[in-house]
Amino acid sequence: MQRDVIAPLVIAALVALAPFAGQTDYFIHILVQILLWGFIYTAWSLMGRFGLVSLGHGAFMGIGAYVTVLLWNFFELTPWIGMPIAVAAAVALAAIVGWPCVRLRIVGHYFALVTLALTAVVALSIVGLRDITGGSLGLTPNREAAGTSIYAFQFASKTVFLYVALVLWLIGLFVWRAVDRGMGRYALQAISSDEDASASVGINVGVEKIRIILLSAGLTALGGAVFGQYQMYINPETVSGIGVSLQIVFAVVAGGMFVQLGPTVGAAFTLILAETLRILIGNEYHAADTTIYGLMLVLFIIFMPKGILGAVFAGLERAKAKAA
Amino acid sequence: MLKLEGVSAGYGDFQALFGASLDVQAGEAVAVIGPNGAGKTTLLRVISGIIPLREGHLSMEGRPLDRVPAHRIIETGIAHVPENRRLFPRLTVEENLKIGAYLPAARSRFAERLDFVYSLFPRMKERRNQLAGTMSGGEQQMCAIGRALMSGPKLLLMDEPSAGLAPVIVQQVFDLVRRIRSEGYTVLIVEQNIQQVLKVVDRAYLLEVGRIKLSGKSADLLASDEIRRAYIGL
Amino acid sequence: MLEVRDLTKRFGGFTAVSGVSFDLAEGEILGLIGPNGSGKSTTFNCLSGLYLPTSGNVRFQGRDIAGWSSSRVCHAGIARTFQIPRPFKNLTILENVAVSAYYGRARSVSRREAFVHAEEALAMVRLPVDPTLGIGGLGAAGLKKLELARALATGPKLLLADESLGGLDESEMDQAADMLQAIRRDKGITIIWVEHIMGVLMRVVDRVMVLDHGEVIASGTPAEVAAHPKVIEVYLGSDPTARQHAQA
Amino acid sequence: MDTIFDIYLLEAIVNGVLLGGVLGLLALGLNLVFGVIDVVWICYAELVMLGMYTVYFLHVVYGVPVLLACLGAVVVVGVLGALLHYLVIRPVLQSEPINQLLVTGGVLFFLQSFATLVFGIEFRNLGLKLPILNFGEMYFSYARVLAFLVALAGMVGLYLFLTRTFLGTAIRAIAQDREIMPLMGVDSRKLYLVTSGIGGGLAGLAACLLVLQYDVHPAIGLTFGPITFMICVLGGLGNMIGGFVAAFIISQFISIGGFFFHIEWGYVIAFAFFILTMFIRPQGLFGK
Amino acid sequence: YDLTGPFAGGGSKAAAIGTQIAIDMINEKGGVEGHKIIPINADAQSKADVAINEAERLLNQEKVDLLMGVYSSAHCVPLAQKVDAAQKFFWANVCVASAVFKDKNLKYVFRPQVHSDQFGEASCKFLAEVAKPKMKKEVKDLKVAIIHEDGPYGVGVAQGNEEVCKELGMQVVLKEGYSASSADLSSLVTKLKRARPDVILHTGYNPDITLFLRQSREGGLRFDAMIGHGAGYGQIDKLIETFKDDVNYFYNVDPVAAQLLDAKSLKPGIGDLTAEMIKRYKAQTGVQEVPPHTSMGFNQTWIFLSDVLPRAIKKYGGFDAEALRKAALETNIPEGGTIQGYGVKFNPPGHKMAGQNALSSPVVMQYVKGETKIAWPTGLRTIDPVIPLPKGHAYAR
Ligand SMILES: Nc1ncnc2c1ncn2[C@@H]1O[C@H](COP(=O)(O)OP(=O)(O)OP(=O)(O)O)[C@@H](O)[C@H]1O
Ligand SMILES: Nc1ncnc2c1ncn2[C@@H]1O[C@H](COP(=O)(O)OP(=O)(O)OP(=O)(O)O)[C@@H](O)[C@H]1O
Ligand SMILES: [Mg+2]
Ligand SMILES: [Mg+2]
Repeated sequence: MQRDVIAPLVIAALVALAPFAGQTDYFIHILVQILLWGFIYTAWSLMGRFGLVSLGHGAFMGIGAYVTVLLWNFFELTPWIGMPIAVAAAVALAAIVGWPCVRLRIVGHYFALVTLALTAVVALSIVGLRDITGGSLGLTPNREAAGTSIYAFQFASKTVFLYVALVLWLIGLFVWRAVDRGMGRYALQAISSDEDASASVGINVGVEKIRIILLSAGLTALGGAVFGQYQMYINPETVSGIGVSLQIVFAVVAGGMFVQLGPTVGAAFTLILAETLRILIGNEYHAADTTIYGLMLVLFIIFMPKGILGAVFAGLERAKAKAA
Repeated sequence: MLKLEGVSAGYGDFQALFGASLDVQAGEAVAVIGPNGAGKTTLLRVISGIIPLREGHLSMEGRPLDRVPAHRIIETGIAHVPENRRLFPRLTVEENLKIGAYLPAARSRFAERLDFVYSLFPRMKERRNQLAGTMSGGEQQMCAIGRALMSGPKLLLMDEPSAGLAPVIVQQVFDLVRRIRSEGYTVLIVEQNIQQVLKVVDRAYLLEVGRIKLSGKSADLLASDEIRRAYIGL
Repeated sequence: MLEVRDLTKRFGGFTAVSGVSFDLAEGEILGLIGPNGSGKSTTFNCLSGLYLPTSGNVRFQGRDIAGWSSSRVCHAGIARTFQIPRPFKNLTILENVAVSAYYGRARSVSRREAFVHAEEALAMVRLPVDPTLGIGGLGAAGLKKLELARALATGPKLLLADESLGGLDESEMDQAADMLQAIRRDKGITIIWVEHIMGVLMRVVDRVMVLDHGEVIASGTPAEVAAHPKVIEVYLGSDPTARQHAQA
Repeated sequence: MDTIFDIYLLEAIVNGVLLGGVLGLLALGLNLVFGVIDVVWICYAELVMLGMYTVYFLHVVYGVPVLLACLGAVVVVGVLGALLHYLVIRPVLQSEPINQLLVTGGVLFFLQSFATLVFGIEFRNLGLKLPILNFGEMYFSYARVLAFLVALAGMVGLYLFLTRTFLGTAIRAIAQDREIMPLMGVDSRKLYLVTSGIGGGLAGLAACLLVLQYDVHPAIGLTFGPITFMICVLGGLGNMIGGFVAAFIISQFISIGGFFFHIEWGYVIAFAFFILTMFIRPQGLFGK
Repeated sequence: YDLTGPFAGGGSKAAAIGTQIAIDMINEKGGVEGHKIIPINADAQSKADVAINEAERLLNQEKVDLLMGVYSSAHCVPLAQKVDAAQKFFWANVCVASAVFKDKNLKYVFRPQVHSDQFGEASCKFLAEVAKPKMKKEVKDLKVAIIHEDGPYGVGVAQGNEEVCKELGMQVVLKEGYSASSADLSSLVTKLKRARPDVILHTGYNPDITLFLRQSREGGLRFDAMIGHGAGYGQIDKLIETFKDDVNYFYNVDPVAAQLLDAKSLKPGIGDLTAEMIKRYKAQTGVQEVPPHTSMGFNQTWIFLSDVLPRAIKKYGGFDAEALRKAALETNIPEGGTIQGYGVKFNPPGHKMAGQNALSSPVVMQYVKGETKIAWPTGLRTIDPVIPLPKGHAYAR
């Protein structure tokens, strides 16, 4: 077995043991958050690492979360069906916006900004449709029974969610691995370097690109849906919106988007950093924590452009080369 | 006028020049020839300071250039016509020429120099308001040379002015080089088109894998069997 | 195998290719020459599907391929190189070629077969097959070879080679000319070759076609074309080598 | 559709034009920087915010006359722009474009929090009362008219600077080929610094006009940031005249859209229009 | 509370200070039944996800016994559910959205504070009372426009406005929301001019109110009365600083700032409490005007610490969620028993607003030359309301 199988499994096993190690709910809560965000970040990086820098993932995540909850609240449709529908909706949106982008060669800054506008449209629409979405007040899934119901995908216990998140996270990593091992990865790298040249050697640029975009959007929507079920509350700001889109990209860059565990490391790093800074100083000196956070992001990008894990691997490689 | 002594340079881990020495006298035309990847472009880039000197010395009219930053080299009278012309495609011809006169010393004589370049290349005057990127290869080469002349240089460095051009245009370009010479400029030219360039210059150096292999009068080189076999393909 | 009729390409008001027609027989090497900006690369771009022709027909082995996408044209058996090399910067040399072999062939191949084809193509253009080599180490000549290898790996029947030699030195040019001849000889690939270096071109091609302002102004054997007054006026000038070679 | 109605619609249109002036001015500096350095300053609106604070503090706290305070803000933000380039952009110039985009995003976070830390969260304003302009039934904001005129002047001034002077021509040239600038005797580092300074100065100028109409608070950048980007892209990134025209188009969408529907739908229409435009003209309305 | 971000300046910080003052005062007196109150502060940064993370941390990591505070209704809603589901105790101090409780049947969440439906109600009832005598208009001829920021707070209040005003027979000629971070409200102003309302009912935060008032003045909008509803309008000193006389005679609906009430109308001792709070707030912040949010933070905290908590400890033997819940349900403070005037009695389980104080109410205040007077309910009046705006006023017709 290879490194990209073993490492995730080992981590997964350790995480799975956490509840038995007598950890507090808060600790579990942070773990769940890391895993869920890690999954979403991984989904983003599937396309992000091929130069498809999307700032539209806030939209996909928002649709995943909102469609699931709305179907449940208005039609009592179980999330087990609602989530696939939500994912389908996000994929459809990704196709509607993605296909013209692909056809018309909207790349680079322009792609980032078009998708940013998409996020803005979705977030503003959620606010605008306040009669059904609750506007910026947000939305709470109707609670079923005492808070735990498999049918409603609601679990009062965080431990259950920990395992749900863990499975999701592993799925994300294995999708990554599958993409990484196929020829598709070379095709996408070729495309990111030169679309015309790629087409001239027979790569169907449109299909390859749209495929990865849809995959990434769909997984992101799934992550958003589960996130909504876990938080039992969604609002345009936390699951959609420009802030979320930027947060995704930042975390991924911090962790390293070109290595399998990079996005997860990014999730862990940014979450833990934000929590620690806030707890240590933020509650004393207001805004000092976010100031430091912003500063660290800047320093990171300047001095570790490949992200934490990317830098670590590069360092190891160099050490190996020296030893040899 | 220009003197290089034991110059080494390279890119990152890669070394492209190994102790090359060469000199150009005022009023001379000198060519540097050699196969692909020999380091000819690198040599010109070292002279105009775009890439740093690793070893050796470089001087212009006795003034050492070893530590002079790239953008100040032009003040010493060296102008560089880069490989592939490198015009600013979305500026007009005249604006390209204007940039050539960016130096404070040149700005004050802008109008005068512009007239000179236009008299040298009337075609440029015709096309003064055309975007540089839309002109033909030969016209672009004229513009690039004109741009270099705008700074009022003493020495002109030219990197493969004929590359990628149609045969008629290639001839035009070599005619240009002759004209520049006859205007009294000192020229250091890098060319792949050995047969033709040797007819224009006084002397030439042969560069191979970053080292000067041979040098001599162009007529002698043209007659040399070794050169003919290896580089002219006859 | 290729019939082009009245091929026209306009950019806004500017006509880059205007009513170009020609036929190409299997196994032929056709030289395409003309002044800068005369529409040679644009013709290639129309044939290879990069540009949508404004009008005209292109029949390749009986099928009308005008308006097909690049990748489809490639699968049909037409490969091309780019005048200015456009390598995939983030892939190794081998991967550059393997990705073409995997995606470019008419019949789908396995991952392993793709790498085998790739190594073959690299050997043919005399580039190293070391899988760890990046493209950073390739000079101008190396990049041109990579272009050629990438095109060959797609298993084409027709190769469109755009100015493979510009900026190369004599010996490299000779090598490249030999390579093109070998490609035709060993693989039976038909070739259209765009080149400004008359010396080499005239020696290799069977037939030459000359474009000026997007129109065909002459066509025939190298000797005929080299003697054509219009061609001399707009293109060859007094280039001695061209005529020497054409006559040889 | 009685006549009164038309007057209100007309007023909405004119208000849109005036808003366009404000947005156009905002887009100007951003476009300049992008056009030349090829880096999008995501934190541009935050520079504007700092400019607004500068005017506020100079005028209200230190009693400097408004005009002088504005001049101060232009200078201060200009210096900040140059600093931003020197400290943050220059180190990442060679790395991937996404990193350049993000690094300024990090600066956005930083500036916003930093402003909170230093200035507190209170809303502040100059407390100036500007005269009211009205033509019959129609009323217009003095500050807006002023902003519109200044934006127009800024646009023309910048255009003349870029086309008439050696420095301006060099600035346009460096955008097209960074590498060979030394061959022209141009110190590209210095040129970048100057451009960033001018970009910052324009942000400062925009700040002066905004502070006449809006309260300053650390999060004010969010109000203008996204819309400014859309405008720049719509006009073709780096195309200053395009950006200026796009500002008027977008502001009409906002103004008229908001007039007929709820205000946020004005924005939704504007953003949707933006996406559609990208599909029809990916290079922006006025690109290339 | 939100100590940073946009909400911080909107009154959240003031409320946090009020809360702290109450806790300090109790602790100085020796705490509650021998227990010192140790507050652990958390900053929600005006972001819902941060609020949720902090709540998780406080409950599970810091192991606090109960959660108190929360300014933004957008945070209150999810937190109330989270905490309730975890069977922990939550005492909501400032957030007002009715949605926190409506049909949620929460068991462990209590709020002595008014809720947003009541804001909307108050302004309409006030108008209905003054229409005939003051404005010389039948109620059914009165044209009102409702505008609001589109956050949970604004939306909640506006809904209340619309429902009640319509019920009372007024004409609602325009109802529209906008984002608090809008760059331009001039098209809203134009629409208002076209709709020609007599009265504007406005709910907003600080930056948008400033922008709106400024653009209204520049846009030539005129009306008879402007009634604000808390939030930005609660911070009158800010508005005065900006607009000077232009905001004279504006109204604000809010739970009353304790210092404005006539101490004589309250239970003995309560007035002194208010005075102490004011003294400390001024000392801490150096600000002269004490916003109503401070009173909210203080009052709710005080009620809990002086009434509910002692009972829970004495009668139910501790301060676990169950004991607190039972103690809270027995709360019965008559009108005049708190510094904000209202009494406290919580709706019982099963009620559609279970956990909400049934006796709370806001008041309508009018700003006259920099002073705040009470205009409604008539019983608490400290001024005869001035309506319509007098001639010569910047917005007068
Ligand atoms: N930017 C660069 N980075 C790394 N290596 C480079 C770079 N530019 C050139 N080289 C390498 O340096 C060597 C010399 O290059 P140079 O361009 O000077 O050759 P040249 O003689 O001008 O060749 P040509 O005739 O192809 O123009 C070549 O091997 C080339 O691959
Ligand atoms: N995408 C395009 N848009 C507008 N004009 C174009 C485009 N592509 C090519 N042209 C123009 O079409 C004309 C023909 O160009 P083309 O590249 O085919 O010339 P060429 O014969 O290959 O020249 P060269 O020998 O220099 O390679 C030129 O004038 C060129 O500027
Ligand atoms: Mg070279
Ligand atoms: Mg060509």
